[in-house]
Amino acid sequence: MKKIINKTEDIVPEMISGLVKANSDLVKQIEGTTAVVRNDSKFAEEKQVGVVSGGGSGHEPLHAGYVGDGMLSAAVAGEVFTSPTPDQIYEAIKAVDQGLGVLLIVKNYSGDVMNFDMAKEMAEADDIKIKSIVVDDDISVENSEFTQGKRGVAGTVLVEKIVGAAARSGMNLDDLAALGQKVIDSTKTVGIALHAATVPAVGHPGFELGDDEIEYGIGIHNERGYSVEKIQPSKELAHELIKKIMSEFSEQTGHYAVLINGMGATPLMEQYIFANDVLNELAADNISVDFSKVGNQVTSLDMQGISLTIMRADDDWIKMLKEPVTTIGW
Amino acid sequence: MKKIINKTEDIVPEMISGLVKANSDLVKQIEGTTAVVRNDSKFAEEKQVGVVSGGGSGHEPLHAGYVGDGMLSAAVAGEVFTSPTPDQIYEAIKAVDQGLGVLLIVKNYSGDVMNFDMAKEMAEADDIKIKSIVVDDDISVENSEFTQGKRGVAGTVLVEKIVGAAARSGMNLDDLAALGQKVIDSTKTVGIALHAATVPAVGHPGFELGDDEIEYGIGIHNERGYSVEKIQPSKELAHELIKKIMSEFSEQTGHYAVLINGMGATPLMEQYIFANDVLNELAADNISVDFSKVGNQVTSLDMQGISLTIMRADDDWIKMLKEPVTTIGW
Amino acid sequence: MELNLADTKKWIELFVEKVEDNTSELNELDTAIGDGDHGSNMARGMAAVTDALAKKEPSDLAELYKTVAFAMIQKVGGASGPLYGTAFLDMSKKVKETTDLAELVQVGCDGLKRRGQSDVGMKTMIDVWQPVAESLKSDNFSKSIVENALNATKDMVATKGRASYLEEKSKGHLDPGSQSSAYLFEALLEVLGE
Amino acid sequence: MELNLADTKKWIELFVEKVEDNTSELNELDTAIGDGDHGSNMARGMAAVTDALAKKEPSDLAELYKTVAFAMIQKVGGASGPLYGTAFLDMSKKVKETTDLAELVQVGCDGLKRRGQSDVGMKTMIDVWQPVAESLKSDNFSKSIVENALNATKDMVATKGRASYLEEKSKGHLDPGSQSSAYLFEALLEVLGE
Ligand SMILES: Nc1ncnc2c1ncn2[C@@H]1O[C@H](COP(=O)(O)OP(=O)(O)O)[C@@H](O)[C@H]1O
Ligand SMILES: Nc1ncnc2c1ncn2[C@@H]1O[C@H](COP(=O)(O)OP(=O)(O)O)[C@@H](O)[C@H]1O
Ligand SMILES: [Mg+2]
Ligand SMILES: [Mg+2]
Ligand SMILES: [Mg+2]
Ligand SMILES: [Mg+2]
Repeated sequence: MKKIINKTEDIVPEMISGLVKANSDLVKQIEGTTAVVRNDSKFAEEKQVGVVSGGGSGHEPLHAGYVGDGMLSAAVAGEVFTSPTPDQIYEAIKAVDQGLGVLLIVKNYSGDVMNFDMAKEMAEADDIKIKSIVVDDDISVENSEFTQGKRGVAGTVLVEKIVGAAARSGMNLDDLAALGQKVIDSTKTVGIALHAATVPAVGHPGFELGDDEIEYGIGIHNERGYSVEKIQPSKELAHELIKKIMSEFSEQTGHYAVLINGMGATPLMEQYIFANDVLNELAADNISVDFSKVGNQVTSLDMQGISLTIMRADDDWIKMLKEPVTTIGW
Repeated sequence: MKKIINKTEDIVPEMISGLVKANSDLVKQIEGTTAVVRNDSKFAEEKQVGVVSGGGSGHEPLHAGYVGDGMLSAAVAGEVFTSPTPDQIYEAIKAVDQGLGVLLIVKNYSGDVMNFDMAKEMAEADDIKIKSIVVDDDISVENSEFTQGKRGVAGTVLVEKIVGAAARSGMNLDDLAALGQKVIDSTKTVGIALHAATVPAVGHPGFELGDDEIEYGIGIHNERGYSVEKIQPSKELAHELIKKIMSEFSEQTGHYAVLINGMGATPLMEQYIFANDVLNELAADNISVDFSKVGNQVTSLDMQGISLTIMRADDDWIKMLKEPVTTIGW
Repeated sequence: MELNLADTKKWIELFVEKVEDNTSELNELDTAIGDGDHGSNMARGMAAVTDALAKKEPSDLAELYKTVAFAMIQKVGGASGPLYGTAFLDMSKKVKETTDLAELVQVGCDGLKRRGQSDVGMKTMIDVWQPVAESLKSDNFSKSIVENALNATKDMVATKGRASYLEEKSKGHLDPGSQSSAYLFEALLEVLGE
Repeated sequence: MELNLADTKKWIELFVEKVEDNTSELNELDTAIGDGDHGSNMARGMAAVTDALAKKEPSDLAELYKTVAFAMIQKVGGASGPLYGTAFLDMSKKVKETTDLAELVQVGCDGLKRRGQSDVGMKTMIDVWQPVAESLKSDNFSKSIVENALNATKDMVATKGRASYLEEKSKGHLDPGSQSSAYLFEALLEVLGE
């Protein structure tokens, strides 16, 4: 394992410190935590419902890279692939509450759900109005009441963008939570890996794939997927993922937003080629794509791979997706 | 070699097509070429000197990702690691000339210099006012009159940003070329690789490094550097690169801009850790950093590595670096 | 069965030792069916527990359990932080009423179930805690109880936690949280055996 | 020495063949001291030459050379596109005056020097073109002239082109552009030999 780091245990604090130093006009660190909060002048001036997200590190620019006017109010970074602790989340909640309440955007992992729940309980004890929504857009995992359910992956960034835009426009906490849930229900993602990520503390890739193999349906923490296959041309990969996702929508009419997401070590060149194939196939199927974005948004350390997210979007969601924001990573 | 591509020979046209489809509000493709030109409404409305750059592909988001209001007017993409041809550059020049002339920003490689020169000759035959500046910020290569000179690497994006801002503000062609040259002379970069890039047509990495080795001074096309060493903690890497760069500046006073650039397969996490070490050391040395940026700006396919660029900047350059732009990649 | 303050502290210290000696083993187990960090998570928690105990010597059992709970809640994160944290927090409350180990472990286990929205048979640490609690009640707590409980997780299909994404493929691997809990109860056995 | 239209076309066709047969060899040479694309670049150019010649049969030598030049300029890019393009473009102009091969190759070589701002001894294709031009003048053009010129690039330190960044380390490798130029002149020898 070769990585540009110092000590393994210093990875997250040093990363957050670097991010904040390089972007001090946009964000600042909440003292004693690895959470960052908006530092732009509008933050203090214009009241809104606070929007807080967070989770394990290793998915940068998610979440700290999406803190800014029109997106997140604060983001909490846990250890690599590990949910942050309740007290850190609690500090972020207190730092952004302006009396109008706070919405938590949580990715659906046991750890995240439990830690955010505990933080919520702490904030409620302070009489802070607080709600949470749980993103579970990864359709490669079957859902069922009796299990953990689907994972939260790349679609999270679209949820953060739309909820952030609505919060800026003055939407109240209850409506915001309802909107967020509706967005989540309309957002589906599947990812593929060409090469697994190496967790620094582990020192070797989470799983091995052959020289010509890819894995369909992987998660953003090296969670294994639903099948290992020979690599196909980009066109075929696009076709497979589109088919898998579109079959989950009950209707195929309306407007769509598309996110092509690099997993960390996949060059933009390949992402654009894949985007070309995705957008060509959707156009051929008469599916109207009104918003699309390509890039490393929700990564998995140095995983080589890509994910496709498709959202069936309301008209105003498209508008909200297109609104400018002042973040590092959008 | 596993890559998300179709046919090797279709890489560049498909990439450009994907980029343009996903960002049609910002850029459009120049017919019959793999060049892109601004497509925002301000482009037609407000006259300015055209700014055109380009070069081999594989460095995305450079250059097409920097086309937009306040940065490049057009960008020309050659084959992977291969300068574009004169006729493509010529088409881009014609597409952006609004009568005030066109400045070409060329990276210092034989191929780029020759092809842009031929395009310039073609444009001059059309009576288009045209100048070019050649970026050579990579100080890992010794300069000498009798050789090719230094390479153009990550600093190029800072040149494009400042020149683009000045062009938007109405600066004339001669002043723009002089400004660009001054910026180039004040910009120094050194890069390191942990793992070489794999050119798709070649199919294996350009060079091999041991499991604990890095190479100092590599170029963005797998050009070998000045020494192979055991990997060090990020702090030591930062120290080595800062020392190397700062010794090139005759004065160490004034304002500085810093770019920490990921080579393609290096996670943002590592880039921020490195940024933290760089900014800490510069602060300890009382070097005033007034602008900093971290991310994959000038990549080398799937190379694992990082580069550090330091620019000794005029006050108004810092302002120009901070101005908002409407590009895909800045 | 009961433990006094000094022995309970010994229990926790032995637990810390075992986790620290087996950090990479726990990471490996979690790499197979999770995200590879259970050892690092627990080691971070154990360091925090050690720090906290060094900073202030707990004056009673409630304070000792609470110190462990807070260290886990504040320093671990992930799934195991709130789980172990909740279990020990609930035990610190219960110990004000009773020092019976069977009751304490059952209360801790109930805390896991509440926090994790989970139950036995889901291939989680509950599959070690519940059998241990029962064996304490029926006075046959032993090394083989712990080992069997741990080994039984191997053939389970996970329905909670990260391993649940693997569905059928989660079979054939020990649950990492059950392994760290097995260390906890092996440490307890060592203290009781003295 | 001279070549008529048919033989010149044969010359170009043989050149195309050699480059296409050795594309990956050229890429490998360029991987060692450049950026690994000289074979792909030249192959792209050769495909364009073939296309252009298939589309329109050149009616005279000037048109033939010009067709090759334009194909290289428009389809290759990199360093080799403008270099070969300029050489053949200058030859297409010169051939209106003289069909003497020695003069034509010298004019092409001068075009390389002008376009590349370079000269002999810099470890570029000029180091093959110039000796070949001279041997044509003194009537001792042969396979060994081409081979020796090519092999001489091995010990040179590059001062132009990408290999120049390697400074001393560029020693010990053949220059890729000299290898493709060697194919060009080997093709010429084969046509002359018939
Ligand atoms: N919902 C849950 N209920 C009970 N135990 C759980 C639950 N989710 C996870 N666990 C336990 O936590 C362990 C994983 O802990 P750890 O790896 O530290 O956290 P994470 O999964 O967040 O990386 C699992 O092996 C399992 O024993
Ligand atoms: N300035 C120059 N003058 C003459 N020949 C040059 C010059 N620069 C490069 N070359 C030739 O071009 C060859 C490289 O061509 P190619 O790999 O196709 O282009 P690039 O270097 O742009 O990738 C070199 O091997 C050398 O022979
Ligand atoms: Mg984890
Ligand atoms: Mg090239
Ligand atoms: Mg884990
Ligand atoms: Mg080359």
